[in-house]
Amino acid sequence: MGIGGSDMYRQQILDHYKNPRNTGELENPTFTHVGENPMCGDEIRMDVVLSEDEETIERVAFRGDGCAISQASASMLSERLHGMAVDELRELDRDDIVDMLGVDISPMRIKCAVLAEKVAQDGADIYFDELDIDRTTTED
Amino acid sequence: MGIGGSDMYRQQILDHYKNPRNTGELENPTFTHVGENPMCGDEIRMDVVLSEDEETIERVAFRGDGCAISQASASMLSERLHGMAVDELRELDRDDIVDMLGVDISPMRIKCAVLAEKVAQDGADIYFDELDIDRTTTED
Amino acid sequence: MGQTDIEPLDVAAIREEYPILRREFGGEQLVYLDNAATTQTPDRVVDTIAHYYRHTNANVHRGLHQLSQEASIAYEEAHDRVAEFIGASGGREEIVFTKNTTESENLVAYAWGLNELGPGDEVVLTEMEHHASLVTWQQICKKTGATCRYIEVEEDGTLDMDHARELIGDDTAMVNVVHVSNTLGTVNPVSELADIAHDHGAYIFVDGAQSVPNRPVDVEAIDADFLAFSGHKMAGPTGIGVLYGKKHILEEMEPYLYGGMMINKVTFEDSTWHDLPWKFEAGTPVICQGIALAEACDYLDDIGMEAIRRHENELAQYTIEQLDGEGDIDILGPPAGVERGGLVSFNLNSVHAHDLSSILNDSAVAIRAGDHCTQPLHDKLGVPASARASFYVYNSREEVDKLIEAIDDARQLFA
Amino acid sequence: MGQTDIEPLDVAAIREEYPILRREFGGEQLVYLDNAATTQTPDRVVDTIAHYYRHTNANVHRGLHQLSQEASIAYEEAHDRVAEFIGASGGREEIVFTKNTTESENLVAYAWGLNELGPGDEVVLTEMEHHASLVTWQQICKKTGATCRYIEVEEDGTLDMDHARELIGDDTAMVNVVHVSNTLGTVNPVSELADIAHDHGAYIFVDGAQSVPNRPVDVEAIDADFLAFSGHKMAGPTGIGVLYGKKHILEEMEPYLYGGMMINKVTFEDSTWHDLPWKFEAGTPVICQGIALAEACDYLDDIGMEAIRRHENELAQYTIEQLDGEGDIDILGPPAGVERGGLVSFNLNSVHAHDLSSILNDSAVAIRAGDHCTQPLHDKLGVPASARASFYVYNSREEVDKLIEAIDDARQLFA
Ligand SMILES: Cc1ncc(COP(=O)(O)O)c(C=O)c1O
Ligand SMILES: Cc1ncc(COP(=O)(O)O)c(C=O)c1O
Repeated sequence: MGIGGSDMYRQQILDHYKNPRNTGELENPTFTHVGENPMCGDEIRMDVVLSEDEETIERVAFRGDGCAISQASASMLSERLHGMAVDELRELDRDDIVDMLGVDISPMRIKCAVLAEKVAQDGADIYFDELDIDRTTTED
Repeated sequence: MGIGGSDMYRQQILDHYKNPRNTGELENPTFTHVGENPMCGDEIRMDVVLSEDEETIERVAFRGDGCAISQASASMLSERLHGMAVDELRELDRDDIVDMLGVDISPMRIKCAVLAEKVAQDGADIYFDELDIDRTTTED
Repeated sequence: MGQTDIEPLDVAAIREEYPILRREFGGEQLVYLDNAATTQTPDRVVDTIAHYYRHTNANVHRGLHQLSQEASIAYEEAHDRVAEFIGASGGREEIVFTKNTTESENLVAYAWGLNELGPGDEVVLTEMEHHASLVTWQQICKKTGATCRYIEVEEDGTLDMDHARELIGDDTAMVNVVHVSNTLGTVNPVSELADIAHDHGAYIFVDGAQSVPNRPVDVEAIDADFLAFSGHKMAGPTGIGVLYGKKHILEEMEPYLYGGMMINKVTFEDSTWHDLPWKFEAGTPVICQGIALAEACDYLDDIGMEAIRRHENELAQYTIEQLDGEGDIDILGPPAGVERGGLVSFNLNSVHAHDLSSILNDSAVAIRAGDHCTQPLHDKLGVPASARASFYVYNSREEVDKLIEAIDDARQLFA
Repeated sequence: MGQTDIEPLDVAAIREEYPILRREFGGEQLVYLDNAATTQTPDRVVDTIAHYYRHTNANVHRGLHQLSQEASIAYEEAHDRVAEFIGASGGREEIVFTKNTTESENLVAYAWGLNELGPGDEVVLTEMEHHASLVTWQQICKKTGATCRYIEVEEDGTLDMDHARELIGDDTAMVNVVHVSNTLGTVNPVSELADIAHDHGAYIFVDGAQSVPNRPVDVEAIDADFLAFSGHKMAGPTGIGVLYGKKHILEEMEPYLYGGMMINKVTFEDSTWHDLPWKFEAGTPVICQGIALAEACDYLDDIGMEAIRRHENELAQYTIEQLDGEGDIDILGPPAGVERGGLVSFNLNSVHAHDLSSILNDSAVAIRAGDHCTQPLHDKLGVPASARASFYVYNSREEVDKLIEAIDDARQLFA
């Protein structure tokens, strides 16, 4: 049988979904960004505070609504981002997220899994490169 | 095998095609009408002279261009119309034409076979009922 | 013959014709409950397709050779068969083959709407319209300056008919209503809506994508001006849809797609059009798909459309009963006991619909999760998505039981 | 590896995969020479279709269950496969599945033409365009006030390239040219025309319906902005066409059909669109047909497109030689010796093309007779119709000999 199903919901994911870390808002975030997955209705908002030299992530908080994959991924990412170099964030890709989740993600759910990553990256891109992205949406 | 092919081209049809009867134009026709089969490029023009009481067909002539079926059918019909009651002409149908041709006509060629009949009938309809038909076209 | 003489479906026998239903995933036998998205295809329809390609494949309409004659006649007669299936007495002239319901909607929106609508005109839809009609008329209205209005959906999943009577007025040019809602299961009073529309000189377009496959539909009894449906939702192939239109309306309509087959005479300067229905079928048509759809009509009539209607409603009612047990499930649409199409959409409080569908997949239970192409309706209901189990002729109560068990597993996992 | 290394087709082996070619009519074995209208479908493509329905049929894009995942991946990868087949490096984003070439033409005419063209703009076509493009652009020009102009066809069946350079100017918005003429067999210099169009800031739309099936086509080598072709003319199923478009152009284009799958966010008031290519595929797409077309691409690549090109040209040249004998036959298009697509249109002086086709049918020789959807070209050539023999991978010289014999029978009958 294919990947998907309860394989995708190992303990860690369910734990992060039921008890998400770093939820809420930050005061005076360096940048804030919002993203959604219109087909699924998943939504993530991320606040990020950078170090003074703007090279390291100091604090992260997120709020969101959606499926277990999208919300657990946001929660786990928020932990990992803590103390991460901004350059490293900007280089994260789909494989890193799948590794982080520690489960196979079925192709149809990839966009749930990567929503938080895309939101954080787009937030950084907008902040550093003054990119013109209004709201992140993940599509195939 | 299906109907069509040389079955459809028995001696009589080929004879009428090669030596069409009643070709040309009539002087002072009671009515004249033109029709075509746009998909095939078949064309028929018919001139008809009626008796004084307008109940009987006295003379018929046709000119045309097109496939053997359409032209032979026009030639054979021109002979049959000679002396025919106008009412009878107006009641002719597809089966009468197939009977007249004396061969099976494949469904795809029916419109070739009935072009002349439709032209004569539409000519009569226009003349008697002042119908607003410009040019006859046969489609399925 | 009274209604009571109708036998229930012999599901075991029916299933024989569907090898796909014997597939197993992870040792579990497939329970296919995604029929509102697409139905499975019985062997006799697949055989018709394979036979077509292996024995009579040819282009239609113009060929004088034997193969083309065979293909042409079969393709043309397929229109007659479909006309008969929905009670269109005009026969093939009232039946246009498209690629899906969506294209049928667009055909009318482009060929009629774009030419006839203007500022001040109104198109009345329902809040439960599928994107196929909702987005189409919305965008055509934007192009023409006409206005879209939406008949409200009540708490119980039915249309607010008072609101319908209020909205449909002399400015209404078109009423587009889904016959059976693919999200709520509601069976709408299309014939009553047709009367209201006609009283105001408006056309009514019935979206039959979820009704033609599973109940007797008679376009003339409804008095629908247009009706659309898809082959792939009624045991037929993908790549074919149907547009029924009243002959006199289709005759007056401008063509939609241009090209070969739909023309009469073409010059460099201008063109004239072929007769119905070919005027609306440009290019090489969906030949094999049309012939296969006619076979699907035979197949469904052999089972009996009234028997199918009952079977679908019974499975839906049974599902609602079974789901209701734990009190943590919200069911969309009409309450238990009210006749509905063979589908039930719902939300399990603790589990997002997408997670539920993924988890059910572990037990080889195939349902759909999402907005079912009714985003605005989901927004109104305040849910981003829902889970939907939908049935067809080969589904059984035992399969519903497996669904319920699998939902219970998800409930445990997320507890 | 030099060109000379290419082996001729093993026609006997190829024919094994086509049971339809073993059909007999009146004791005569079918000689199918109507391939420009539609080609036959090899077993492996038919098997792909049957396998799809019997094993993985499901709706695509949104389903989270196993079947839907299988169908989705196969359907999406079919776009990649077709992209590869025509050298579109942008992959699936540059490939839209439609129902036929005609719809592909209409898609661009509606989504781009209707929005972008206006009075003063010109669309340049050729006199040998198929109705699919000729009627479409003619009618879109009528709607928008733009003007259609036609590049003249010379006596020898080639385009008058001086006239092309004269017509294509700064008012030209679109040049639509048939790659290989389905009536004349002419292979047009599309890449040169693309350069001329681009020099004037115009787009070029290449009608590949008769080129993609029988020769290597590389959209990037041609520098085509759009290319259209049909599955049923390249060993694939009916009901599928392809529109290739350069990514940046497709991205800027408005959608065409509206409905499910092509949207991103929908409210009662407005909608936004999905990514390429899905933005242009509204509703349940031609799933099985797309998957089968990808199989047809594999099939053709296994034979080798360069080998097919040679085979087709050789059969056409041989036919011209054989037809020329009696001096009572007019051949349309380029003279003997000039490379052409695998088709020969002609008229036997004494016999109308329709009669000829009917009589050939007696010997089970299937050719087409008519205007081949190029009425204005036939008018220009001064013939109402022509007979056309057209070839594909399974045709042989022996079959051409049978054609010639059957023509001789007709000649006798009408003598
Ligand atoms: C050159 C050309 N263009 C377009 C078409 C139209 O193709 P279809 O009928 O598949 O839309 C054809 C085939 O009839 C053709 O030969
Ligand atoms: C009610 C309704 N209308 C329209 C459609 C669109 O059908 P298709 O995707 O075949 O065009 C569907 C199916 O998705 C439907 O359920």
